[in-house]
Amino acid sequence: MAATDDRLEPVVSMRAISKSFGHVQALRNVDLDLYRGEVVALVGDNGAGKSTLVKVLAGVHAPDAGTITFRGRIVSIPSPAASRELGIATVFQDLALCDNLDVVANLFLGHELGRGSLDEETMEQRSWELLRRLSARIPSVRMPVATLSGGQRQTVAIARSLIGDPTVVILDEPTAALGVAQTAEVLNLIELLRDQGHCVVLISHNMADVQAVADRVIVLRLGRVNGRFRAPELSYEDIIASITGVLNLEEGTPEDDPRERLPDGPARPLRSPGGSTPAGDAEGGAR
Amino acid sequence: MSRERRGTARDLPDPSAGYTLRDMVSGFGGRLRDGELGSLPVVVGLVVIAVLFQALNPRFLAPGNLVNLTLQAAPLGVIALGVVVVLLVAQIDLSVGSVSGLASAVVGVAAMRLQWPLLVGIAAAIAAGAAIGAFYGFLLTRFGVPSFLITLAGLLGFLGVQLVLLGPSGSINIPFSNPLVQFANTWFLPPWAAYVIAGVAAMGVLGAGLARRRRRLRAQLPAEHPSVSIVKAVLLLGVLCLAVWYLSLDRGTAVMPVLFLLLVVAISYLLRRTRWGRSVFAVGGNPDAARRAGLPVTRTLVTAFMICSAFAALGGVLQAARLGSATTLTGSADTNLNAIAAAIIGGTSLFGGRGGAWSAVLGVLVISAISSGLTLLNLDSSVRYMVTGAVLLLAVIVDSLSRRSRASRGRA
Amino acid sequence: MANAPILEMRGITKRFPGVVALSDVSMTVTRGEIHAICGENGAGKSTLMKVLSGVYPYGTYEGEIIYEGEEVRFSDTKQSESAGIAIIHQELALIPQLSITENLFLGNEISRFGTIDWVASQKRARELLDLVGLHEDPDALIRTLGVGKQQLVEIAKALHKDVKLLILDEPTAALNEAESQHLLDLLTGFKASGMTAILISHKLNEVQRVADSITIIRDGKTVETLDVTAGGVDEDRIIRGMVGRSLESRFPQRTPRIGETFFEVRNWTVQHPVDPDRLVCKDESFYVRRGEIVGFAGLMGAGRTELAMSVFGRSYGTYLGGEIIKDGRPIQITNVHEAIENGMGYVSEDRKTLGLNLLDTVKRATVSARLEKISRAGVVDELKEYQIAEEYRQALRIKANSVDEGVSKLSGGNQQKVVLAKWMFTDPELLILDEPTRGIDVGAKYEIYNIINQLAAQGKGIVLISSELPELLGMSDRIYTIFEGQITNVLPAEQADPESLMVSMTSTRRTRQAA
Amino acid sequence: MSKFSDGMRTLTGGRGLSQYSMIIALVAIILVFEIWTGGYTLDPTNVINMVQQYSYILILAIGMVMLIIAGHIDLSVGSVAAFVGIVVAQSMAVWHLPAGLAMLLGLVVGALVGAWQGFWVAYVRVPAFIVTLAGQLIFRGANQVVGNSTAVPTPDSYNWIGNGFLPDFGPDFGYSNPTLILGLVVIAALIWKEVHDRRKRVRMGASPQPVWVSVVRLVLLCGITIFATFLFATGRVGTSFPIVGIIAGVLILVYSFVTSSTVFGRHIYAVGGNASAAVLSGVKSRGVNFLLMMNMSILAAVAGMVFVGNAQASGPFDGTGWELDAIAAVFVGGAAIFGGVGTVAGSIIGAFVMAFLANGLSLLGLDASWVSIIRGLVLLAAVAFDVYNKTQGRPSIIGLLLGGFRRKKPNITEEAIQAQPQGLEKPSGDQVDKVPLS
Repeated sequence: MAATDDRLEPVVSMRAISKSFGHVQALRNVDLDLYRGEVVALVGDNGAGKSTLVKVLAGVHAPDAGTITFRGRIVSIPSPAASRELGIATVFQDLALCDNLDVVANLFLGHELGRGSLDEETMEQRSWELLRRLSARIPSVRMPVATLSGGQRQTVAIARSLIGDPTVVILDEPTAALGVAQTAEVLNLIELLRDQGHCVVLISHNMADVQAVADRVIVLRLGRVNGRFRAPELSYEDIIASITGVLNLEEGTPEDDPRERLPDGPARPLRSPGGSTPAGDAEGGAR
Repeated sequence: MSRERRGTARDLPDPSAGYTLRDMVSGFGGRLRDGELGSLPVVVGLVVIAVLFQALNPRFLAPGNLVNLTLQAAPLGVIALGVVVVLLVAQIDLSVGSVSGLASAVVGVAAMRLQWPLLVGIAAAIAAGAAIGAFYGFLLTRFGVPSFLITLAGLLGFLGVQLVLLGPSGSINIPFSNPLVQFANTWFLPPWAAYVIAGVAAMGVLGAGLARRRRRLRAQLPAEHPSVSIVKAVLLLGVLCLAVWYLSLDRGTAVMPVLFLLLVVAISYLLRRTRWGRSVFAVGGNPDAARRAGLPVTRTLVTAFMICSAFAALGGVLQAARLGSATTLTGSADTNLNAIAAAIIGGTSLFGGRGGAWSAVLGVLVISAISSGLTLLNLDSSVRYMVTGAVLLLAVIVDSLSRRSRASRGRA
Repeated sequence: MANAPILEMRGITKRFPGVVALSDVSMTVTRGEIHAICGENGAGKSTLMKVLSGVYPYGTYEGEIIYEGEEVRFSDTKQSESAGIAIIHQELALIPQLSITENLFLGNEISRFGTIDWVASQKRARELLDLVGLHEDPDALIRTLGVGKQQLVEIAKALHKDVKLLILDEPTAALNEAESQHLLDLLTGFKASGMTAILISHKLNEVQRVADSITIIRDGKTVETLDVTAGGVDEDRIIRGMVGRSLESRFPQRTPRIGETFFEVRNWTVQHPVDPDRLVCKDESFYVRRGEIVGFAGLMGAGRTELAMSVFGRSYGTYLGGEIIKDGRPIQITNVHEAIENGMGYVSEDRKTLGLNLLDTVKRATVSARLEKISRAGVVDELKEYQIAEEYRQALRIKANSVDEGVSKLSGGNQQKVVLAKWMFTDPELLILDEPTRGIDVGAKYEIYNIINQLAAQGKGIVLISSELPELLGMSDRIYTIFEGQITNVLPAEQADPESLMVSMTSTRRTRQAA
Repeated sequence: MSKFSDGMRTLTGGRGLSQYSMIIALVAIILVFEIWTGGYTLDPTNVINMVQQYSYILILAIGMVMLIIAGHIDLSVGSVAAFVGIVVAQSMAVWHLPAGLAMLLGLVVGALVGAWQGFWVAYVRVPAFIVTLAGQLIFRGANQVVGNSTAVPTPDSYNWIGNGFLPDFGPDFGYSNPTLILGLVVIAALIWKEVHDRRKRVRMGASPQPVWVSVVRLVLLCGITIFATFLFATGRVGTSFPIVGIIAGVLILVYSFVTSSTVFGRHIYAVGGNASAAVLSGVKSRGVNFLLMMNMSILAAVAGMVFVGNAQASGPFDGTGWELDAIAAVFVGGAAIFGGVGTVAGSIIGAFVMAFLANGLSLLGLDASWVSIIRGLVLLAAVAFDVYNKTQGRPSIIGLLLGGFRRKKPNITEEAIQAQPQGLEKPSGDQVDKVPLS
């Protein structure tokens, strides 16, 4: 924790997280660090605990034990609202969009701008900016979401999560419902988010997607971390072996040492161009 | 009036092409091809109705009949406006008739028996309505009883209260000298005032359009060409002036329909331009998403029911004023169905989240035109019932089918 | 360990209306030992402890409890507490808004002249916390502590009451490993100072580590008491006692007798019900032979259920193309009714929303998919209904008081058996089982496996969709893998292993091609 | 009434409270009005009147409960009844159809109306309440069109179905002989059924209920029957058991049997209890919905015809508010607002509650306004009682008012799997299971 660069400091670090539902222990002693500007993929068999882990971060479940540190501060995340306030945005599989409303209304749902009467223009302008930033191909922000394709809807849901300019964006199976072209769209979007300095947590079943975008892969098995892989040395076979439990890489894998990440770190801009992310500025200022 | 609706921000056509008159027309055509018919069928239906009845009885489109029609439509329109709000949150209120009847009785009792000041009586009636709505909202949100059942019980219960208030005679006459009755029957705008109002409305549309254009340009968004606003305003002015002129051939423009239109504008503003309105649409469209987005779902539902019942009460007051009496028949029989039918015919979906305040205007015009036409043809209430019922069923079937086709095209 | 027993329970029988929860349970706990009680869920462990601690007062059970050499008859927990028996339940009985000190002495306040002596309380609290190794400010509020620490407070609370026999019900269920370790160390420490403890736990490794003896309860009866100190007791040994058989055979043995192909699906293509851009099944083909169990492996959302439901009378999505061939000739199945008539059955993964009408009774649910079989001219023969339901209840060992019991009152495993009974009653030739053992007890799982095997032995074709690879590997003869709506591979079970399946479950590449 | 026992032996288990409470409510209402009206409520003349006047509630409640079990509702029954009534009356007045043929025509018209509404509900999937709301208006209008908004009298040859009695015969004992015989038949049937049921249970190998239960039940039921028999047998000279009562009784028997013992009956409960599970079990839910809507309108036709017969004329305002009587009767009778639960027997008791209520209130001379308020409150109370019963933890009323009670659809999550109903064994996690795996 002695690092001075915020790239080397985890934004979120989860330590010894355990969670059980009745007699089922969904998570056992899970450690996880998340850094800015990276894509972390969580993979694992059905019931390995991926969703539970993410829900702990999203404030849906409270962990039974363990600590969550957010930017060096121990925090508790009792509710989804608290999670959002910290700067953790979650896009669940069902997207939770209101189909009858247009894109702008959906993006700002619950966070409308304007005092008294809504400031449609500013919202629309921000929507365009946001969508442009995500290179989204949406013909009009004034179309009801119902008329959009699956990929576009996914984009809107992801864009919505970015409204509060979160540090961590969690995507639960974002490509599960999409065709090939749309999947590519969403994967591009994920890389874009990373390049703009967000930390993206990706839950996916699709190893091709994971290999395409992930910087790190965390394998969960029966509620434990069963393997950690870094981008250059991602081996498909190893990941599979780790998912099925043949390989147990957890013991002996050094906890992600930021210094090891550094060599390939500068290759990517860790802040959005112009350093305009307020969160990043706040953190920089604090140091 | 229906033209203005197209200009609201929600329905703007593709901005990438810039907003010109041509885009507006072509965008409209595109929506038609997509099956998003909007209010077109209703407008066409209205024209068909007008032509049909005019052919059967030339008095139908006579100024005198149209003045009557505006007077007749206003109270029902106010009730339908409330129903629109409740439908938007994907609920229903089957008791608007009873509540309007109750309110008319309250006003009658307060003004005539208790000799309260008139405004206090009206306020009491509307407050009673709002309280009833709050009660419905409470039962719905706290206990999860389906709204159609609660309001079905309310339909019966408040009918009873109405009868109790009216007492054994079953009616309270409000003398013609009473300002309330005069308001509903003899208050007409002087022609100059009517033209001024038409002018103000057109200027309002123009001003709003230009202001929006200015704001959009400032926000570096594509904006309509000023010509669009100007054409819209001119068209509106033309239509309104024509209407005022035509009505002035008889008694002129009555105050009550103007009041109704003002309420529609107000509700339309609340629905389109405020957080509350946004949450109404969100709750009606996807309550789960609304809840997760942190919107006050319970509060939205309760306020929607309160508005509905309060408007039903106001509608009842106007009805009593128009008839000059509060009787057991006020708000009975078909008021309920007419109001619900008007809202759905006007294009508000029974399944929530789609529609708007202006649908109450369109719907109530259709319903009132039919009933007025049938009356002119000396067909009695029975046929009117059947036609209204059939029109309601038709509207709901169209609504159901379009929902299913939207669903099958992934636009649920 | 030649000490006299501190506790002896003899012939304890506890009945609930219609159920015997404990029948003739006996156990002996030696002074100064850690005595573990093991058993599956519902075996009666907690009931036994409730009898002991007076939650079920004397007179509501049969048998006798001998504690410290004399028979005791507790009529409430207060009495058992004053006798030195403390029970720490899974649900902690702490008040989150109060401080540690306040909780420790709740109901046993240290008072002088009628007022609470806070100084003495604080002092005693510190002693107690030291004893359990909890280094927290005694004024800290309970809700600020983690579950593990709350557990320790609970134990400290028991220690304050001068406890001789400490009963811990699943103390480590909610703890992480470090906390569990600490707790177990604490227990061993207490043992050294002469306290006796009864430990109820599912975690067999812990039990094995700290317990001196283990009593195993199964179906409300004591099976055996193992002496751990004598050696030779390992987890397998305990499990064998708990489930009544060895675990090598988690999947019952069966010799497949596979007949000819009788059911085949070709080029099956289905569109998502609301999103026309999406295909949930893309040109898929598979076949099933008589007497064969065919596994379908895929991660959640891969399209397993969608495939199964769309084949089963087009009950999911929009059918675009493909044909079903049964016994060599193509058949048209457009609704569920026709599917059932053509000898298909589908046990849904979602038994509560798709499998059962929870308002039904066992008997009504059992016959609900093929009422025609027991009715004449549209009239249901209730006598037959009863007999058939009773038959299935006994054959599948459905634990219900009678077939008139509501299915909503049954446990998950028994509900699943009712669903199975319902589909067995339709006498299908092809039975599709979608996650048949999800959320079900081990014992019940084994029974369901047995049923599946019996069905296969009768020559029925079984399609088994499961998320658990060991289950698929243990049960199936052949396994298809599905990824994103496509069948990516098919392997005979003996050639399949978790890795090869996982590869095909997460990508379209095929590791090995097999027939 | 022999299906009384069916009402007690609840179909669903666990809902016994509401099943018994409505019987208690019925008895309480009868007693209260008996006292208030100074003993007139149970006077033979009044009881006969009541049966003739309010039998429509019984008939409508039968169809309504089936619809509500399946998760629908019909708000048009009053208008449909009135429409059929006027068609029947006019057919006799204008075309001079014989009474029998007119009745047949009425049934056919009812079926057609039902098919019309059923089509929209079952095949276009428009919500039933809105289809029938439109129907309420349409058929009210149709009634007035056919009858020119006036009352049309009906001939005596027809009226006997509304106000006729079993013909008297045999020696005069001061009682009405056919009523006595009917009473005896009912008692014999009750005894036979009880014996038969016991025997059936024995054959099923199930433990029969203790003998005293059977005896007590028989004594109670026979007591009621004897009491009723004497009421009907001691009315004014020339009266005996009304024809209407026979019609209602036959319908009750038939539909109790249909709902409890036929494939179609099972399908109704399946569709209402869990529509998707029903479809996956091979139930053709659309067909069931269609038939139910049609059946409701046919029963409404019967109710309308009976009512016209009693009133001796069909008027333009017949049947207003009937739907509320029927719906209230069904909910008082223990049906659930979300479908899947309810019995014909229960609804009949609910219908008696509504009938005695209406009759009692009118005997007391309470005016229509209060009757309306009270009926609304009864409906609300019945619905509220059902919702209250449904809350899982059964919190107190106060807790319900203050606490955060939310209805949730069952969604299968990890927690939900864990929180399955507590039966003989708790559903396990796979704790044990996973030990050998890892």
